Amino acid sequence: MPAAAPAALVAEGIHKSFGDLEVLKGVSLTAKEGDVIAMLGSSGSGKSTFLRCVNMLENPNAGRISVGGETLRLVPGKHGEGLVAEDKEQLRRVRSRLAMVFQSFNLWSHMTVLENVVEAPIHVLKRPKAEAVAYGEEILQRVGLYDRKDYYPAHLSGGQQQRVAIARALAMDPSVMLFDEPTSALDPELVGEVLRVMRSLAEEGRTMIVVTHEMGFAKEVSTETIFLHEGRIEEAGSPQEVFNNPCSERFRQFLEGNLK
Amino acid sequence: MPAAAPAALVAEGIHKSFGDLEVLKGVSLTAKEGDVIAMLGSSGSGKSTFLRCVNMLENPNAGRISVGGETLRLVPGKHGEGLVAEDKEQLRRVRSRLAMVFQSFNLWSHMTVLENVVEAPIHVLKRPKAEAVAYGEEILQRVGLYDRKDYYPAHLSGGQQQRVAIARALAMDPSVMLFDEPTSALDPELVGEVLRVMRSLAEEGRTMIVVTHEMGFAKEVSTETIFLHEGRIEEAGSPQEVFNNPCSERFRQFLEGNLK
Amino acid sequence: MEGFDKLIEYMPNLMEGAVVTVTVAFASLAIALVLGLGAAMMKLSKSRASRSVATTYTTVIRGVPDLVLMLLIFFGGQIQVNNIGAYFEWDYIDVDAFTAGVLTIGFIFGAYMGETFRGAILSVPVGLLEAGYAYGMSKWQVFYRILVPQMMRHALPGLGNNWLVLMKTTALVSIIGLHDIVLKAGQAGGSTRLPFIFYLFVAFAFLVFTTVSIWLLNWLNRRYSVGVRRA
Amino acid sequence: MDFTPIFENYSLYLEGFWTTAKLVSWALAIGLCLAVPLAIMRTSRNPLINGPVWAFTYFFRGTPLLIQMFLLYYGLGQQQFMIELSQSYEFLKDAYWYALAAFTLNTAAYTTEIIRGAIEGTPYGEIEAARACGMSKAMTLRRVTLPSAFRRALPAYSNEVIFMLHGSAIASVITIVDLLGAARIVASRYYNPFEAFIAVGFFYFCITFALIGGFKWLENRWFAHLRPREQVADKKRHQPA
Amino acid sequence: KDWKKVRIGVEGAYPPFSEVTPDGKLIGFDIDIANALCDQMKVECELVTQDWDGIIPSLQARKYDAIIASMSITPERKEKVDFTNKYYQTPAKFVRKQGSGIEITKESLKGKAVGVQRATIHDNFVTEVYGEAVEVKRYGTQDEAYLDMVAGRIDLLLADSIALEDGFLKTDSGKDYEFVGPDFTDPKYFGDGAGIALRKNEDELREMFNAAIDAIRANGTYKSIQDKYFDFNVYGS
Ligand SMILES: Nc1ncnc2c1ncn2[C@@H]1O[C@H](COP(=O)(O)OP(=O)(O)OP(=O)(O)O)[C@@H](O)[C@H]1O
Ligand SMILES: Nc1ncnc2c1ncn2[C@@H]1O[C@H](COP(=O)(O)OP(=O)(O)OP(=O)(O)O)[C@@H](O)[C@H]1O
Ligand SMILES: [Mg+2]
Ligand SMILES: [Mg+2]
Repeated sequence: MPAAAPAALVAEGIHKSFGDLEVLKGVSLTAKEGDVIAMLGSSGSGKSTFLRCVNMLENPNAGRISVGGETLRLVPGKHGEGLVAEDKEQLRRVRSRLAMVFQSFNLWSHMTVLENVVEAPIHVLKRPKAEAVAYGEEILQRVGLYDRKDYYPAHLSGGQQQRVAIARALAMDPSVMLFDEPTSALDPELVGEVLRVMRSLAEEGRTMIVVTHEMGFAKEVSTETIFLHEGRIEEAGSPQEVFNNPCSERFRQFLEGNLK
Repeated sequence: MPAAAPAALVAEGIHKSFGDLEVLKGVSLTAKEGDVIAMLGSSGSGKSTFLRCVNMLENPNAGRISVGGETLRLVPGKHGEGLVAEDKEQLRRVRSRLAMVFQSFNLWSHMTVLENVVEAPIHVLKRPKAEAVAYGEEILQRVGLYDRKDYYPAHLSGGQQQRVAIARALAMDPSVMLFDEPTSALDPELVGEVLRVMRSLAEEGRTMIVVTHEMGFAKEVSTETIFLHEGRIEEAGSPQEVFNNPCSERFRQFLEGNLK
Repeated sequence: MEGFDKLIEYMPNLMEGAVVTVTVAFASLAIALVLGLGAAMMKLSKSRASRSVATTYTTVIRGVPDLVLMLLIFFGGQIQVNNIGAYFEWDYIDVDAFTAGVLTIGFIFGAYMGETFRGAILSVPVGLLEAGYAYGMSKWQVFYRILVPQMMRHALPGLGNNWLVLMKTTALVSIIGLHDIVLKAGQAGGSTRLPFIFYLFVAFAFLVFTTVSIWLLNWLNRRYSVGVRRA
Repeated sequence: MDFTPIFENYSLYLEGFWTTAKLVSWALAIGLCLAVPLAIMRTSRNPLINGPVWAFTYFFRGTPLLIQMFLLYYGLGQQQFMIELSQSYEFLKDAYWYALAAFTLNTAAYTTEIIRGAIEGTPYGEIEAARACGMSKAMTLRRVTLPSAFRRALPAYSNEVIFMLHGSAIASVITIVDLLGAARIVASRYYNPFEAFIAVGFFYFCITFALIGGFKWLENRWFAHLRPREQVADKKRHQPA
Repeated sequence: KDWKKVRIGVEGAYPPFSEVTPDGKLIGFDIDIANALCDQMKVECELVTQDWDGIIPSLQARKYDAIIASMSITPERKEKVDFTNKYYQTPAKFVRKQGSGIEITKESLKGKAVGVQRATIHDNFVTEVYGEAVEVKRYGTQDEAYLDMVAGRIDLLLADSIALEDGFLKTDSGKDYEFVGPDFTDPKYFGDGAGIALRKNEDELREMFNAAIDAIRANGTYKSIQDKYFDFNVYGS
């Protein structure tokens, strides 16, 4: 296990309950530099909750999170809301290295495309404005939206909005990118354009954790595929192993249901 | 043509324009007692407009309408809106004999199912309340919704709502029932239950005019099938003739497009 | 405490004022509802003349302060009534402070209600009205059996707000000399030289009116939402 | 009808106009500055922070402005300590400041609730996105929540401005010669209430519509991101490069 | 027109001439005079209260038929309304705070705030004679002016001397205040005493009132009312 470089992301034994409902029952995962981990699982299995715990949008009840070798210091919250970050500065530093792309884009509607992209680099990373803008425009070029940089999100199609959200994440130069079903809010015609961008990110060696229902993407792009079921990892391995030779009965059923 | 009993519904030379757009270019149709006329046609061909002209929800620009031998007296409207009824009393009498079932149900959401059904019999036909309620419950029984009589429409499924709409129409004891795509706002699973009810109405000899995209219904249930195209009747006849041996090229194309 | 004794001493007087305030509020509400419904129907009508009358009415009212309108109707309105009266050789018709206050507030809020009703009417699906016509209902039947009950649900929140504002606007009738709770408190405060305690009492009374109204409105809101699926 | 007395006294009306304009703009400006922090406090889940602000807005929105002004002017002004205080601070004798205080508190209360509504209407995902980027609570408020809330609050706030203008007419009741005060002087000196009030009504009417026009313009600038797609796209296209 | 019923506008906030008791009853010299005149004329009377600055417009708007509210008979008002003969006459006077040292001279008044009731003869007088030097504050009722005097917001009050004396100086809150300056009676501003105002061309009603005033003065009713309120001859000469 010990490697030369520290793992890009380690999550260990993440537990999370909402009231009586235990959604995550100890989920662990390690992403090395350059890994693309695809996370599958039926609805309600806890995939989103896991991603949200990783960057502390939810407070896990137990577990350990470390990003690029830096372990997040967690302490029990005062109002019984699970673990909270002891040091808010550290939390913000860690979060700025974990960029999340949401299912529903969550672009800031009062800012133009470019403003969305440079907002966090300027105000969180304190990059000089000119530099941030230059870099932001470069990234927009990459995702093919340079000509839309002065539009407001409401004037873009869903696929374009999601590409802006990816650009916004990229602009932070994150160590790990977290995607929560980035294509499932899109019309079928628009899915392709977003998958294309994600594929190119994988090819250039970005570390990514992708919750998705796109089997094709998991099969062809991921370095590791994980199947979550009722808050536990039921199956994990390289996509070849997992898809061709699933050990878990549940995963087999899931695959059948999804291939129909 | 002349028969012993007057025709249930005669519409003659109905013309209707919206501004510059001539939607109906002289459509005529006669329904004898017990006829089930299926009206086909691609989107925008004027089917809904025709039905709406028949009960004067739109003001036709020209034409004659007579129900059960009583001809509606029409005069040009004052604000250039086409023909309007000269005698509002007569219009209401005629309308109460033409019951319309809308595509989007248009149930009155502030009334329960039973209240929807008895509303018009009590307030338009001035039936005694007890009588109307007894009859309304009988009809609800027929469409299989007696146990839902005290629900509000918002708490019913689409198919149930459409059956209530049919019950509401039946409660008027109409001479002719007009259906405007009664199943096209429904999820595929729910279409069957509404078609079943309509089929049973046809079997008991109700006079009906049905705008529909359900070829099966037209083929099996109608006594006459009419194809409307760009505001004109392009094809008309018994379903056997029409479906097996269409004269019009357009109708042939339409059938092909619809069978895919 | 001396102030408190005085408050008790003047209490019957203040209560009379409170009754006047509430009466004015309800009477103006009735007028405002009728005018508002009329204005909304006129704005939605086919006739250009009635549309422009209604639009002028709502625009003018919303452009001019309540108090100015009230002074105008109280003084000017009486003069106009007299002129009309003289023309028809009627006997004198009195526009007293109550009539003027109620008419003015009703007139003002009729304009606001008109906008509320118009919005509410527009949010009733046309199909529901068409269904009414298709079954042979008369215009009037469609109006009160379908349009009004359907519309009320949409109109209620707006009506509620208007009512809360209307109630507070009744305070202005004291300026044209109607003996409402504000004027009574002013008189009492003036002669006892203890205005603070009297005005505080009035503020408290209005808070009570407001709170009770909010309860009632919530209750009404629940009643009129029958048949609506809650998210 | 005879409007000559009104033309003869135009300077009185002008003076009244200035008083009204000053009163209303100061009240609105200060009220807005108070309302922003109050609105933020109002969204707090801590009852010790949220409660007092709730009570403040409930009182000022639940009672007539006229009473609030009377309470301050006749009520507070009659208290012994205020009488003594006004011996040393001359300005406390001036009715203007009492009206200003009443108007400011009143509009602050209404504006607080308007902004609170807008803050609570911010799509939650936008806030999560900010947190996920590593923004602090304060920065999220400053960069995301408030800018988007202000834009959404604008239509309701423009109504509040109009209501404040109209409400300010009651200043004339406590000796202030505002627009309506001027009209009342003319009306009582020439016994021509009809003409005097018609004229002042017209005056208010014009101001109201100037304001409405101003807000339309602002909305057009600020709501670019809410307008339908084509319209904005066209605008951009027609801009010189 | 046959006058069986006469509606009379009164003010209700001008002690001792006209005020409202805690239980809402009208009392005062004006009120008693009004009732006495009505008895004398054998007509039914209804008293209507109205703030001062609307009292003439409301008469013209026919909200009532006569005003008995200590209204001075001035040339300006005569252009708008008719008056009966006077029913009393008292001078106007300034009131200052004891020890304030303010004198009624242009220099001493400079920059001072003077409270008057809006649209009264006192309002006109101060505005025209001292308007340049002083700040005039106008109130809807005399009571409001007293409140502000006590609150120290105005330096001087100008009003009818009797009203000031009974309504303010003799009360608890007026004990620190005193008259200053001369009696003002200049008919140019202060007119010919207080009369009953009527709409123009109601000559019949005016003659009825004039006759009634003469009658109650002759039969002692006036004297008994006067003695109830004052210890001097309020009718003037
Ligand atoms: N804030 C919350 N409060 C209570 N329960 C929650 C909350 N968020 C999620 N849950 C519950 O936790 C379970 C897992 O939810 P989660 O969103 O993680 O599922 P998922 O695997 O992402 O499913 P999907 O594919 O539908 O997005 C579900 O049963 C859900 O109802
Ligand atoms: N109120 C209206 N104003 C203007 N144009 C109208 C109006 N109603 C219908 N049309 C136009 O008239 C034409 C015929 O419409 P109609 O609704 O009758 O078609 P249809 O055959 O019922 O089509 P569908 O199958 O889509 O319901 C269409 O081009 C439509 O756009
Ligand atoms: Mg999810
Ligand atoms: Mg149709």
